[in-house]
Amino acid sequence: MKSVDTLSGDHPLDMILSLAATNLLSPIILCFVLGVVAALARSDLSFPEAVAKGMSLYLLFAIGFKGGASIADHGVDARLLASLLAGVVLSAGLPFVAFGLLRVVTKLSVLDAAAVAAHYGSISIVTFVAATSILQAQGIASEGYMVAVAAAMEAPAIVSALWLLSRTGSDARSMDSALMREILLNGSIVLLVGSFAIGWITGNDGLREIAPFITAPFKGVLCLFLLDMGLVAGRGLMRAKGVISGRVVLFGLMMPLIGASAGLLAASLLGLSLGGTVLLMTLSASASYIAVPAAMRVALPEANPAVYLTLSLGITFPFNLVLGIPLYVAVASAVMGG
Amino acid sequence: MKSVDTLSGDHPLDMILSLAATNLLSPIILCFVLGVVAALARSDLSFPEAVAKGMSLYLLFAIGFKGGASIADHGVDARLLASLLAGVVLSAGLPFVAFGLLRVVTKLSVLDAAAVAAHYGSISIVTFVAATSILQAQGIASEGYMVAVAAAMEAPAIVSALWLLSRTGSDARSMDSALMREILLNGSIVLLVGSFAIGWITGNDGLREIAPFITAPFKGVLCLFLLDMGLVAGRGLMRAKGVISGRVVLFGLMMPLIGASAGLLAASLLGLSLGGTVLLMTLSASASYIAVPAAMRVALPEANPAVYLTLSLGITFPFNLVLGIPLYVAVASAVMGG
Amino acid sequence: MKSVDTLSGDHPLDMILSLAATNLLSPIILCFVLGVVAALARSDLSFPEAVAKGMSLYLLFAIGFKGGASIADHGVDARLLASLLAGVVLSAGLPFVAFGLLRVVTKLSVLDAAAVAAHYGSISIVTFVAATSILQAQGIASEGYMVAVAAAMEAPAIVSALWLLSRTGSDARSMDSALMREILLNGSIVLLVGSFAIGWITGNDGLREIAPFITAPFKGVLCLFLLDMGLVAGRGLMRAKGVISGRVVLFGLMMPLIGASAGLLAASLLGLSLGGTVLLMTLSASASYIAVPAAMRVALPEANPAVYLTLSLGITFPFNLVLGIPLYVAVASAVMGG
Amino acid sequence: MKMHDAKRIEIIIEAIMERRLTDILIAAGVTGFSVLPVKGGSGRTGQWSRAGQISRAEGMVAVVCLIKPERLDILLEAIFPVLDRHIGVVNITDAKVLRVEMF
Amino acid sequence: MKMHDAKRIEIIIEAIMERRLTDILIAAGVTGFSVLPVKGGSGRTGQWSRAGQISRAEGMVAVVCLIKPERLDILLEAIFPVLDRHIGVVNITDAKVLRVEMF
Amino acid sequence: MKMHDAKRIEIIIEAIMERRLTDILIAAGVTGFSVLPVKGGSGRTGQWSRAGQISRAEGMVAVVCLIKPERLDILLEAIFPVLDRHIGVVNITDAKVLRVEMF
Ligand SMILES: Nc1ncnc2c1ncn2[C@@H]1O[C@H](COP(=O)(O)O)[C@@H](O)[C@H]1O
Ligand SMILES: Nc1ncnc2c1ncn2[C@@H]1O[C@H](COP(=O)(O)O)[C@@H](O)[C@H]1O
Ligand SMILES: Nc1ncnc2c1ncn2[C@@H]1O[C@H](COP(=O)(O)O)[C@@H](O)[C@H]1O
Ligand code: NA
Ligand code: NA
Ligand code: NA
Repeated sequence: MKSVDTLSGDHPLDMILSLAATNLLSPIILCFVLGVVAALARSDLSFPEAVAKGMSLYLLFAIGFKGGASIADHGVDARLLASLLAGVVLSAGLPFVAFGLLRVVTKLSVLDAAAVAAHYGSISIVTFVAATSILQAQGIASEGYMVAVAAAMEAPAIVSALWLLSRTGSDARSMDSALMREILLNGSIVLLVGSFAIGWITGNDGLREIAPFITAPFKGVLCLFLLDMGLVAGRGLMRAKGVISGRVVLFGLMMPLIGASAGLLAASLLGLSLGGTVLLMTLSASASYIAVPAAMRVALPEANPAVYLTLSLGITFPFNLVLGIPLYVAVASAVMGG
Repeated sequence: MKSVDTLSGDHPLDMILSLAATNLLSPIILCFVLGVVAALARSDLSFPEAVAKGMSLYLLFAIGFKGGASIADHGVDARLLASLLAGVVLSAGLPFVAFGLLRVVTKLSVLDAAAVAAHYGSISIVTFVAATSILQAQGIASEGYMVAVAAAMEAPAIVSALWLLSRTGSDARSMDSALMREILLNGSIVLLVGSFAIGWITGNDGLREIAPFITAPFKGVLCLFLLDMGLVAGRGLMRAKGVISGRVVLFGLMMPLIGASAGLLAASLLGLSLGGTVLLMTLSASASYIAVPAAMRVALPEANPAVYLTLSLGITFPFNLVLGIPLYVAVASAVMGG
Repeated sequence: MKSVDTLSGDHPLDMILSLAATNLLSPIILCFVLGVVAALARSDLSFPEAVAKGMSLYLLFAIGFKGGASIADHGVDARLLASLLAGVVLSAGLPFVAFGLLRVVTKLSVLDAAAVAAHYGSISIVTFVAATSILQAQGIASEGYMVAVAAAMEAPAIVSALWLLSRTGSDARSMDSALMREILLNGSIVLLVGSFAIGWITGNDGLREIAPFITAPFKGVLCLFLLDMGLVAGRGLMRAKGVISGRVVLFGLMMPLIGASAGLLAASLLGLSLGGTVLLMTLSASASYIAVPAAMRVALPEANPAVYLTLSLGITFPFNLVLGIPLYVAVASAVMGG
Repeated sequence: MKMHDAKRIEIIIEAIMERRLTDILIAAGVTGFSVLPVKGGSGRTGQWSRAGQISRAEGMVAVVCLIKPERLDILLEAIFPVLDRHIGVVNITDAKVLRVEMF
Repeated sequence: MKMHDAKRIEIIIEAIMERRLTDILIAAGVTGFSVLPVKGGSGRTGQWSRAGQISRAEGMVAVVCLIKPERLDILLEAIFPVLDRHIGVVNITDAKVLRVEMF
Repeated sequence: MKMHDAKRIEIIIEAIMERRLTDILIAAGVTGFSVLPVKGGSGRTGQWSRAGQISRAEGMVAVVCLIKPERLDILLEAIFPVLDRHIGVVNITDAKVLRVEMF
C-alpha cells in the first residue's frame, strides 16, 4: 500500500484517484462490496443480530480505548476542548444546512426533512472507524481525542432538528427528559466515552495488556463487520426501491461534501494535524445510523424511516467509505500543503 | 507432533496408526470428543445458536481468504480449472455410487436414498477446514485453490440426486429456479467464494493486514467450533436411536472410503500435490451438513431428515475427523511414494 | 504495575492500599465499574445474551486449558489430590458457617438462609478468572490444578445446604437424581473440567497451537465480559432496592472474609504457593452466580432469588473483585512472610 | 381442573418503545407480562428483519399480558398514549387461566 | 375502547420455508405479519433444538398474522401450497383488535 | 377450508424447568409443542431481562401446544406437578386447526 509520502508529490486528482483505487482494493472495502453484492443477488448470507451487535461493541470499545490511551501518551492537547466545542457546533449547525438543502433540492415533507437533517448533523461511528483504519494503513497519525469529538457530535444535531421543526410550524416536539437521557446515555456513546476514559486512565500500560485483543485483530473484525453492513445496506436498498427519488439520492451525495468542507474549515481553524483534519471531515460528512434513527422513531414517529435509513446507510455510508474518505485525505493533504 | 518426513519411512499401517494417534490427541479432535461425551452424558453444556453461526462465518471467511491470498502469491496454477472441473464431476458422480450402494446395502426408500446420496456427493466444509488444519500441523502444503474446488462441489450433487429420483420413477421433482438460486447463492458458498476472491485481489498485503484475526486465532476458534459440533452430533445420535439401522451406519463408514478413493484417482490424474490430494480425498469422502440438508427440506420434504442428518453429522463427520483424514494422509503419502 | 517483590518490603496496610489502588486502576476493574455506572445511570448499553454466553464459554475454555497444560508441564503435584479434597471440604463446610451467620445477623427465613448459604460454599468462576489475571499481572505464579479445585468446589455446597434445610425442620428436600446430574454435569463444570483434561493431555504442544486464541486476547475479553457483568450487577442492584436489608449487605461483606480465612488456613495446611493460596482464598471467599442459583430455582423454588442473586452478584462479587482480591494477596504475602 | 376467565393481550410494538410501554403497564398496576422477541415482519411501512442489524430504529417486540377480564379497559387506556402515534398492533383473545390468584 | 373482530393466525413452519411463505402472504395481499423465533420443539418427526446449530435444515419460525375475519379464506388458500408437503401447524383464534384501519 | 376444534395452551415457565416440562409432556403423550424464547418480563417477583445474562436462574420460555380439546385435561394434570411450586403462567384459548390428523 502506498504511503502518503510517495503520494504527496502527485497532482491532486491523480492522488485522489490513486487513493480511491488503493482504498477500493483494500480488504475492508471489498468486504463491504461483497456484502452489498450478496444482498442484491438475494443470497441468504446473513449475520445473527447478536454477532453484529457483538462486533459493534468490540469496535466501539477498541476505538475508544485506543483513543484514550493515545491521549495518556501524548498528553492533553490544548486543542482538545476547542475540538470538542467545534464538534458540537458542527453537529448543531449542519442540520440547518441539510434542512435548507433538502427543502430546495427534494420534495420531502418538513417532517421528513427535519428527520434527515438530524442524521446528517450527527455522525456515523462506523465511518469514523473505517477512516481511522484507512489513515493507519497510510501511516497518517491523528489526535487520539477525535474519538471524544465523535461522541460529542452524536446528540446536538437532534436538538437542532427538533427545534427546526417546532419553528417551521408543524406541531411542536419538545424533547422530554426521558428522550434526552436516552440520547445522551445511549449505549454507543456510553461505551465510547467510557472506554476512552479507561484508556486514558490506564494509559500505555493498560493498552499493552489488552493490545492483542483490541489492536491486533481489529482490522479483521472490521472486515467482517463491514461485510455485515454491506448485507444490511444492500437489503435496505432493495426494499427502498421507489421510496427514494433521484433528488433525494443527490442530496445523499452532496451533503457529505458540504459536511466535509465545514469539517475542513473547522479543522484549519483548530490547527489539527492531517489525520485529525481527515477525521473531522469524515465525521462531518457522515450520517448517523445508530443513535439518531432510534431517537427519530421516538420523537418523530410519523417521519418515514425508509427515507432516513436508506439515505444514511444505503447512500451516504457507502459513498463515504468508498470515495469520500480517500477524497478527504487527498483534499486535506493538498490544502495543508502536505 | 511428528512431521510427515519422519513418518514417511514407516510401514503404511504403522504410519496410519501413528497419524491416527497423533490426530486423536490433538486439541481439535479432543474438543470434538468432549462435545460428544458431554452430549451423551446429557450435560446441559451448549453454545448459543448465534455464537455457533458466528464461529462458522469466521471459519469460512478465514479459510476462503487464505486460499485466495495463497493463489495471489503462487500464481494461478494451470491445474486450477481442471481441478474445479474434477470437483464438479466428483460431486455429480458420487451420488450415483452412493445411491446404488444404499439400494444394495440398506433398506432405505428410494426417496431417502436419493436424499442421502445428494449429501455424499456434496461436501462438508468443516471437515475440509479440519483437514487443512491437520495438514498444516504436519507441515504439508496444499494448493490454495482447493477452497474454490470445495465451493464448486457443493451444488452439483443435488442436481444428480433429483435427476436420479425423477428417473427411478417416483414423482418428478424438477428444481424450480428459486431453489436453484438458493443453492447456488447459499450463504456459505457466497462467503467462501467471496472471501476467496478478496484474498486473491488483495493478496499478501491484504493477508498481512488481517492475519492476526484470520490466522493466529484460527485453530483455537476451530477447537471451540468442533466442541459445539460434537455437542450437536452427540445430541443428534441420542435422538436418532432406532431411526438408523446397522446397515445404514455401515454405509456411512463405507461411502467415505469410496469417495476418498475417487478423490485420490482424480487427484492423481490432475497431478495435485500431497496436500491437495489429501484435501480432494477429504472433500470427496465428506458429506454435506449445511447446504444439502436445507435443499432437501425444500425439494424432498417427505425424505426423513433424521436419516440424512444423522448419517452426515453423526457417522461420517466423526469418522472422517478422527480416522478418515489421517488415513487419507497415509494413503496419499504411500501412493505418491512420499 | 508494581511487582510483588517491590511491594513485599512495605507495611501490610500500605501494601493492601497500594495493591487495591493498582487493582482499581486496572482495565478489568475499570470496565466493571463502567458497567455498574452505566446501569445505575439507566443507559441502554447492553450485551446480547448470546455474546455474554459466548464470552463466558471462551473464558472457561481458556482457563481450563491453560490450567491443564501447566500441569502437563510441571508434572502432577503431590498436593493435587489433597487440594481437591480440601476444596470439597471447604465447599461442604462453609454453608454451615454462612447459615449460622445469616440466622444470627439477618432476619432471612430458614429457606432463604439455606439458599444463600449454598451460594457462599460454592464458587464464582469469574472471580477466580479475575484473580488469576490479577496474579499474572503481578508476576505471581500459581498451581495449574487450582482450576480443578474450582470445579470440585461447585457442587458440595448444594448438598450441605439441602441437608441443613431438611434438618432444621421445614419440609425435607431430597435431591432427586435428575437434579444431582444437572448440578454435576452443568455446562460450566463440564467445560472447565473437559478443557482442563484436554490441556493436560495435549500439554505445551497443544497450548502453543492455540495460545494466540486462549492466551493473547484473554485479558481483553475479560474486560468486555466484566463490563457486561457490571451492567447486569448494576441493574440487579437497582431492582433489588428494598429487597435487601442493611444486615444482609453486611453478611455479603463479612462472609467473603470468613471464607478467605478458611481458604488461607487450608492453603497453609496444604503448603500451597503464594498464588495458589490467593486463589484458594478467593474461591472460598466467592459466591456462586451460575450453578447454584439455577439449582436453587429447581430445588428450592420458594426461596427468593432476588436475595441470593443480589448478594452474590451485586454485593460479594464487586467486593471481591475490587477490594477482596488485593486484600487476599496482601494477607497471603504477609502470612507467608513473602 | 378449575379454570378462570382471563384476557390475553398481545401488543406487538416497536422495540424502541418497549421500556415506555412496560413502564406504563407497571404504573397502571399491570405487573404481569412477558416480552417475546420478534425477528422480522411486514406491515404498511414495508418488510423488515433483524438479521445483522445494529440499529435500534427497526424491529418489534411482542408483549404478552394475561389479566382478569374486568381490568382490560384499564390496560387499554393506559397503553393508548404510547401506541397512539407509534407503530404497533394489539390483539385481545378470550383465554382461560389456572391459578387465578396470580393475576 | 372500541374493538373490532379479527382473526389471529399463527403459522409454525420450517425456517427454511419462511421466505416462500411470506412471499406468498404478500402476494395474496396479506401484508401485515410478524415472525417470531422458535428455539425448539417436538412433533411427529421427533424433538429438536436450535442450540449450537448451524444447519438450516432443522428449526421452525412462528408467523403471527392478524386479519379481518372475511379475509381468512383468502389467506388459508394462499398458504396451502406452501404448507401442503411441508412440516407446519396452523392455528386460528378469534381476536379483537384496536384500530381496524390497520388491517 | 375445513377446520377443526383445538385448544391452544401457552405455558410460560422458568427456563430452568423447560426440560422437565417437555419430558413430562412427552411422557403424557403430548408430543407436539414448540418452545419460544422470552426475553424479559415482569411478575409478582419483579422485573427481569435476559440481556447480558449468563446465569440460568432467571428467564422464562413459552411453550405453545396445540391439542385436541378432549386431551386438555390429560395435559393439565400432567404438567401440574411441574408447575405447582414453580413460577409459571398457563393460558388456554379455543382455536381452530387445519389437518387434524397431526394432533
Ligand atoms: N396485521 C398484522 N399482524 C401481525 N403483525 C403485524 C400486522 N401489522 C403490522 N404488524 C407488525 O407491525 C410492524 C409494523 O407495521 P406497520 O406499521 O403496518 O408497518 C410490522 O412490520 C409487523 O411486524
Ligand atoms: N401440536 C403442536 N403444537 C405446537 N407445535 C407443534 C405441534 N406439532 C408440531 N409442532 C411444531 O412443528 C414441528 C414439526 O412437527 P412434526 O412435523 O409433527 O414433527 C415440531 O417440532 C414443533 O415445533
Ligand atoms: N399475567 C402475566 N402475563 C404474562 N406473563 C406473566 C404474567 N405473570 C407472570 N408472567 C411471566 O412469569 C414471570 C414470573 O412471574 P411471577 O412469578 O409472578 O414473578 C414474569 O416475569 C413474566 O415473564
Ligand atoms: Na455529520
Ligand atoms: Na463428498
Ligand atoms: Na465460596
